[in-house]
Amino acid sequence: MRRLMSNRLAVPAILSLLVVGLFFVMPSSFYLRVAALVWISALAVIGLNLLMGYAGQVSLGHAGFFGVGAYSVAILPAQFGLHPLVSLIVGALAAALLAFLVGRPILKLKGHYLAVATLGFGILVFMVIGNEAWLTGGPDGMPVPRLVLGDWRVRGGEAWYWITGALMVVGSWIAVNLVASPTGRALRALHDSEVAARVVGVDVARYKLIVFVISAVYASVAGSTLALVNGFITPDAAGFLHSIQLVTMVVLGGMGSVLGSVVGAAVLIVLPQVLTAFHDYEHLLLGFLMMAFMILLRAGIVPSLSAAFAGRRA
Amino acid sequence: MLQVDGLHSSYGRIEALHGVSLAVNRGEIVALVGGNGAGKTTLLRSISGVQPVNGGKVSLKGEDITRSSPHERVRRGIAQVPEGRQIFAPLSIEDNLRLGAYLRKDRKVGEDLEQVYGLFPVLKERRFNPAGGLSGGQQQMLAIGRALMSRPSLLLLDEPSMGLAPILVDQVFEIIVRLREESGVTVFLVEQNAFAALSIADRGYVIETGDIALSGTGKALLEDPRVREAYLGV
Amino acid sequence: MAEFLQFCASGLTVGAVYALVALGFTIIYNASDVVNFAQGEFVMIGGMTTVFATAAGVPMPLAILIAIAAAMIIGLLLHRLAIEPARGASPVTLIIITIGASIFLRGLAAIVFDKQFHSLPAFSGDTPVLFGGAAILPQSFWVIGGALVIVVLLWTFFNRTLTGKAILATAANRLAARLVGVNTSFVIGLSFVLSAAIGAIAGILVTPITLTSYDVGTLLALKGFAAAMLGGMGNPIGAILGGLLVGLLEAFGAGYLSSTYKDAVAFIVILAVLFVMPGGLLGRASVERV
Amino acid sequence: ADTIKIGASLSVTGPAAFLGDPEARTLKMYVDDINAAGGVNGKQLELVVYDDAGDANNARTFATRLVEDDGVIAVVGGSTTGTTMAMVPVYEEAGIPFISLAGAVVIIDPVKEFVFKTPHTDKMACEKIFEDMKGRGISKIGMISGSGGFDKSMREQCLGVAGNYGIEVVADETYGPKDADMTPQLTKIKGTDGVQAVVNPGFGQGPAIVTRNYRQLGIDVPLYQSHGVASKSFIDLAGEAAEGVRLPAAALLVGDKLPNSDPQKAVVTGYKSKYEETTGQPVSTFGGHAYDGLMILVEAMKRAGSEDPAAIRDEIEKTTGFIGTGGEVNMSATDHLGLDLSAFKMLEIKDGDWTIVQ
Amino acid sequence: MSILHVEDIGIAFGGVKAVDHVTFHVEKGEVFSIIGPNGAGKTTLFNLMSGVYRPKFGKVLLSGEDVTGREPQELARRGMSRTFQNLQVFFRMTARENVMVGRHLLEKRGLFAHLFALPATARQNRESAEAADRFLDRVGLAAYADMPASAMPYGALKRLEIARALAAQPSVLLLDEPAAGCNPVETEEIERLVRSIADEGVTVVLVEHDMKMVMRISNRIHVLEFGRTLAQGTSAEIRANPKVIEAYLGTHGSKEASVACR
Ligand SMILES: Nc1ncnc2c1ncn2[C@@H]1O[C@H](COP(=O)(O)OP(=O)(O)OP(=O)(O)O)[C@@H](O)[C@H]1O
Ligand SMILES: Nc1ncnc2c1ncn2[C@@H]1O[C@H](COP(=O)(O)OP(=O)(O)OP(=O)(O)O)[C@@H](O)[C@H]1O
Ligand SMILES: [Mg+2]
Ligand SMILES: [Mg+2]
Repeated sequence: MRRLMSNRLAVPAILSLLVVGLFFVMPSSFYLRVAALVWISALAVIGLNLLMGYAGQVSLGHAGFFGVGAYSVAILPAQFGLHPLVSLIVGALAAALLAFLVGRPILKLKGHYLAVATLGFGILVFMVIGNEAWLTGGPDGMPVPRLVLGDWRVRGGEAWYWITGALMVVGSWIAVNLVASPTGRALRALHDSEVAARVVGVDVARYKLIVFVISAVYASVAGSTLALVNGFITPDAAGFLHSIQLVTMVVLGGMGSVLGSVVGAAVLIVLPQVLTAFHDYEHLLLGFLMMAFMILLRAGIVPSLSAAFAGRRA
Repeated sequence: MLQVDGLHSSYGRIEALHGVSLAVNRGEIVALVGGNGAGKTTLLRSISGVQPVNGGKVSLKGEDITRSSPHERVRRGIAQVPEGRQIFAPLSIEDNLRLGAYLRKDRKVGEDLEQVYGLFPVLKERRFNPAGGLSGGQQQMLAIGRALMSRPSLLLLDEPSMGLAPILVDQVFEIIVRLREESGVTVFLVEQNAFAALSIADRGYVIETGDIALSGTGKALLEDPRVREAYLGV
Repeated sequence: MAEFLQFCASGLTVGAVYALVALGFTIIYNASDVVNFAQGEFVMIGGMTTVFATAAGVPMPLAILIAIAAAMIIGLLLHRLAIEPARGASPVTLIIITIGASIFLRGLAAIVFDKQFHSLPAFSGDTPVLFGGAAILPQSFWVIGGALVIVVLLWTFFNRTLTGKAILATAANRLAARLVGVNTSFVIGLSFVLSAAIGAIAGILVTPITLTSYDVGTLLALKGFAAAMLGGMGNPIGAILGGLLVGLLEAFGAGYLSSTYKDAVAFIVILAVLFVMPGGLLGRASVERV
Repeated sequence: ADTIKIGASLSVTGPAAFLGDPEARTLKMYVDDINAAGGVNGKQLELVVYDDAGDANNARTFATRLVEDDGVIAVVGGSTTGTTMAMVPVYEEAGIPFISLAGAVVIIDPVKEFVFKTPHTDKMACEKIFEDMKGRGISKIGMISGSGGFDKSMREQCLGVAGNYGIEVVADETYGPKDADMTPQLTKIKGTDGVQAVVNPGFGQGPAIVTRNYRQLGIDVPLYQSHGVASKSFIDLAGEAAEGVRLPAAALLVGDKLPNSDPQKAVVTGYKSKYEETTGQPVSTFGGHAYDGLMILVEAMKRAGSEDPAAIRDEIEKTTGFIGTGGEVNMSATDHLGLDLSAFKMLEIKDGDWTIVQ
Repeated sequence: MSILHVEDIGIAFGGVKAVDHVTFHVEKGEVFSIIGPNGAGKTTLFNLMSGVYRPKFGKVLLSGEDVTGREPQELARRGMSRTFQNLQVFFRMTARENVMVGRHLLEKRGLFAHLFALPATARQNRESAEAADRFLDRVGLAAYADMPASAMPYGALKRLEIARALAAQPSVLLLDEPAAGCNPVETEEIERLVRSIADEGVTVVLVEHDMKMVMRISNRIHVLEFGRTLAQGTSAEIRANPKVIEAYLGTHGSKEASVACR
């Protein structure tokens, strides 16, 4: 068991099983949609976790990249007639370029200063999307053309469940690969001590930039996918609250845990659906549960539980 | 003064102290020596109350303080020079020292401040600068000075000579002896510089992987062949 | 010229609001390195409680006291029930707890109060004071004055009292603070109570200008946080400076550049400042020796 | 099923809570009422309300949930244009009639098979305002609007139709949804030559602050607000500064001042007193939109005499002569709103109360 | 030609001239010690040499090449490696991983291969892990390999830093108080370790307050006081220098120092 868990591929394997297994217990396509939303958020959160959990750099502006991806698949097909898939890739490249450009100066900042700088960046993206209505439809949003693959018009909960699930599994696979590689070690090292990482030859600025760009690409792809699934997109996707939500998912699930990213996303997506039963008390309970989770499982759900589990077995 | 009975302490699943018992009498200097990872720091932290204990008892002046909070213990007269110095880096040197006297109500804090400055003049030169800028050894002086500021009755020192220049090592040991002489402070001293520590100590303990392995007067331990071979290297 | 003065007046008023929120951040940050995202909710509680108490017939001065007390109690409860039990958790975890707390408090306010906007009468009337052609509301002076008084008190507290230093020491090195006898749990609790009080005062002072509702907290917290960082986190004077600057930037941005992108103007300037001064305007560069 | 399920996804919290909260209250209130009176077609109604907090993605999820999981046969609201537009494809695909409570004209123009709405469009509000201005000989105006969806959409519409009334917009400023002070923008408008009136499309607290700042700066040309602030709380928030402000709104706000002959009088006074009694809060036109939507739906269900969504849709489309809080509704295959300009009254605030401008 | 050449270097913090016109050079393969009272500027000098600080004036030449003001990672690429007086350990990683990071420059760093787990990455990981185990073994920490660094005792962490620095296979190794926190027996182990490193041809620059070790091991010693050079010479010369005794050694240090050469 322990050997299994320590295997790098354990996490993508578990997640694949989860995606496949869950499918068969889904009672309606509403559940499939919720699951698809979980997979999409998880994808963005896995990327953000690479940045935050492993490299220790906060970003309160990641929804900005999410928005770039989302609006790419909305704007590019409409304005330039690009295929949605091509638009998704162009969007990811645009997010990468944007991350590359802003990352250089921003990542020199540390801690809360980095937080406020990324926050500012996210708000700038949000403002552009909200205000340039000629391009983006403004605050009321804009429609996104359907994804057509060959003759297949992708629609319906099932198709999207599988597509988003697969994307998320691939995302987790890439993430665990990265973490277990020399690059991953360099990232984790600079999290703990930048100066020590530098004196053993890690180009800290460059590695921070690399992981920032990678996490931006994750967010952008997730954003594009959401837009395609919904067929409609509003600036909220790029908003400050969404950024906060992504960060919360990272911490709730567990910093530095790929599996945790999925769990964190699942909790924050599913919980509000469950809490609708409590009507006016919904937010009260959501806030309460967030606090309770963090107090009881302070290292994040997955790391805390696995530590407790390991503790009991020993 | 200090009585430790069967103390257990662990980090998660790993137990670092397996039932340590020792005593320090009023006015004594007692040295504790042991290798890397033996549990010296863990023991001192337990005595100060910043390390959870899973069993056993710590009493001070006959009163059980096992469950007392750290600030309660400071109020009762315990001060510690912690491993790794643990200064308040962004605060000025003088603020660091004044905080050493945080729980003191008397008006002699100013005098004691001057005394510490007398011992370590470099601290006075830089009194309004942030302590984080000090060199390693200077920070160690600050940590020692800060502990003295509380006018403790029991002083716990975790490797006070670490990072100090030889000339200052002499001085610090002199200060310890003088403190005991002049103000009757009881001292419990963890030192890697075992030779110097045992030389000034009335009694000593040797700790090995979480257990007390040997004890005796400072002199006896200095002459003990096992100690000589394992810790003094002669 | 009158235009310029009008922009200044607007900027200083709005800026003082941000400054008050930023000041609230300062204390908790100074004690625990935690950015308290529920700070905006203290502001909301201050305003809303006063509104509802006066509506229930309580005289204004008493209503103000009740509001401040209510916020302080909630600050204390927040610490006792949510922060203290998570003792030893990393600052990020605590920050998420404060985010949870802010959602919780907003949900609570929506139930206890309502979801409408509310206003308070201005303390000294609505007749604008004319100054070089600019019209300034008397309440603006209350807000700016309140911010200045609080900053002086805070500055004195942190620089002149041992308790203030103990708060700083707790954030700088929790272990060492405990070893010198600081009751760190008390100190952090105190910081929550004080922050809550400052937040509530801010809420009461600004409600006649900005109006209030159960969810005004989020945006105020955001702007206040940005202001605090611009000024240099942890420094009360920096908080004031940052707050006023953000306010002025927005006013001049709206007045001279583009009202659509005025917030962008503010954030671009914040980014530019941080690139040059990574510790904010008055933040001390942290010295960490290796 | 022994109950008829109808759904709603409203922005009960978040930036548009101003809209969603009274809407949700109204729906619950009247569904209870209808059930107490024996329900529809002999069956009890079951209302499923979700709070999308103004977020389009949430709304989309709830739309799926309403259709797939709850199995509702019709939906009322969508509080905002963004959430409405995000939900439209779900209902269109599932063939569920959907009566939106949001403002923008894009919802029903072009007409979508299953989508209806009850509030007047923002375009109509602009036209009503410009008509009034024209009557006062105003031709150059300033505009100040919020950056939210409602505000932006109305601003666009106003810019679009201004020319038709010979009106030129010479100053055009915006403010953020939670801004605390709009004097810089208003100072600019004040400094613009020839401004004869100012329009402020927006809802929430922004217009109240604009109104106060307007008086603070001593601007003396007329100020027009939009139907977005048509609620007594606007007068409370803006205080004395609200004196003389004009805005287009449904008859709901001035029910008691309507002549007895007005067919709307009974409906609006009835709704107003019921809402204010039950909730203890001042009535707003937004809750009224929900009332209209629910009633149109219920009547259509009665007429259809079945629970078949398609049949209900057809009946909704045939709604004629329905008197709601918003005016008389006459829908058709090409008009899924069914209101005309006469549904709007131009109101002016005098002595802290609404009056009808004749 | 000397491998490391420091010329007239200096830096100040506020009013404090931490290092002030210091010049020396270190020959290949020697153990060169820098000693001096607390606050004399030893650590600062290390920071200047390794690129952590940029000097206000003066030059650093590494193998004859001017590297003044270069970033630490560039110096690392040119063969310089160091440890820290104030521990800079990667606490969230295991001991083995800490040392593996030390191999960074020797590792293949193709991002594509890392993202998609090409076989080369697995091979590289294995190689680095094996190397790391070798170095851990060498500093006597083999038993700690899988322990998170946060759980290791202080003395072990000092050695972990040495292992990490060694893993980079440096030509110049800067050690800042490697024996701090070690008892005399452990210090002797460290001394043997340093000796063996030097024997392999690695140039060692050592800062240490343990006089026994310094005197025994150093080819030459450079003494600093108040940021300036106080003396320079062999162990015997330094030990006998009255200025050094007065400023630094004191009676205890003198005794230790003389014990060392017996
Ligand atoms: N934070 C921690 N988590 C887990 N284990 C720890 C932690 N700190 C110390 N230990 C373990 O506890 C044991 C005792 O450590 P301690 O620091 O008390 O030793 P020490 O005698 O002070 O050593 P040194 O001479 O190196 O300072 C060691 O085996 C160590 O691995
Ligand atoms: N970043 C800094 N900010 C302020 N002062 C500094 C800084 N770095 C070094 N100094 C000062 O420079 C002087 C030299 O410090 P350094 O750490 O080099 O001494 P050192 O010789 O290593 O001493 P030690 O033996 O105690 O480690 C000290 O007075 C120190 O306070
Ligand atoms: Mg120790
Ligand atoms: Mg040093």
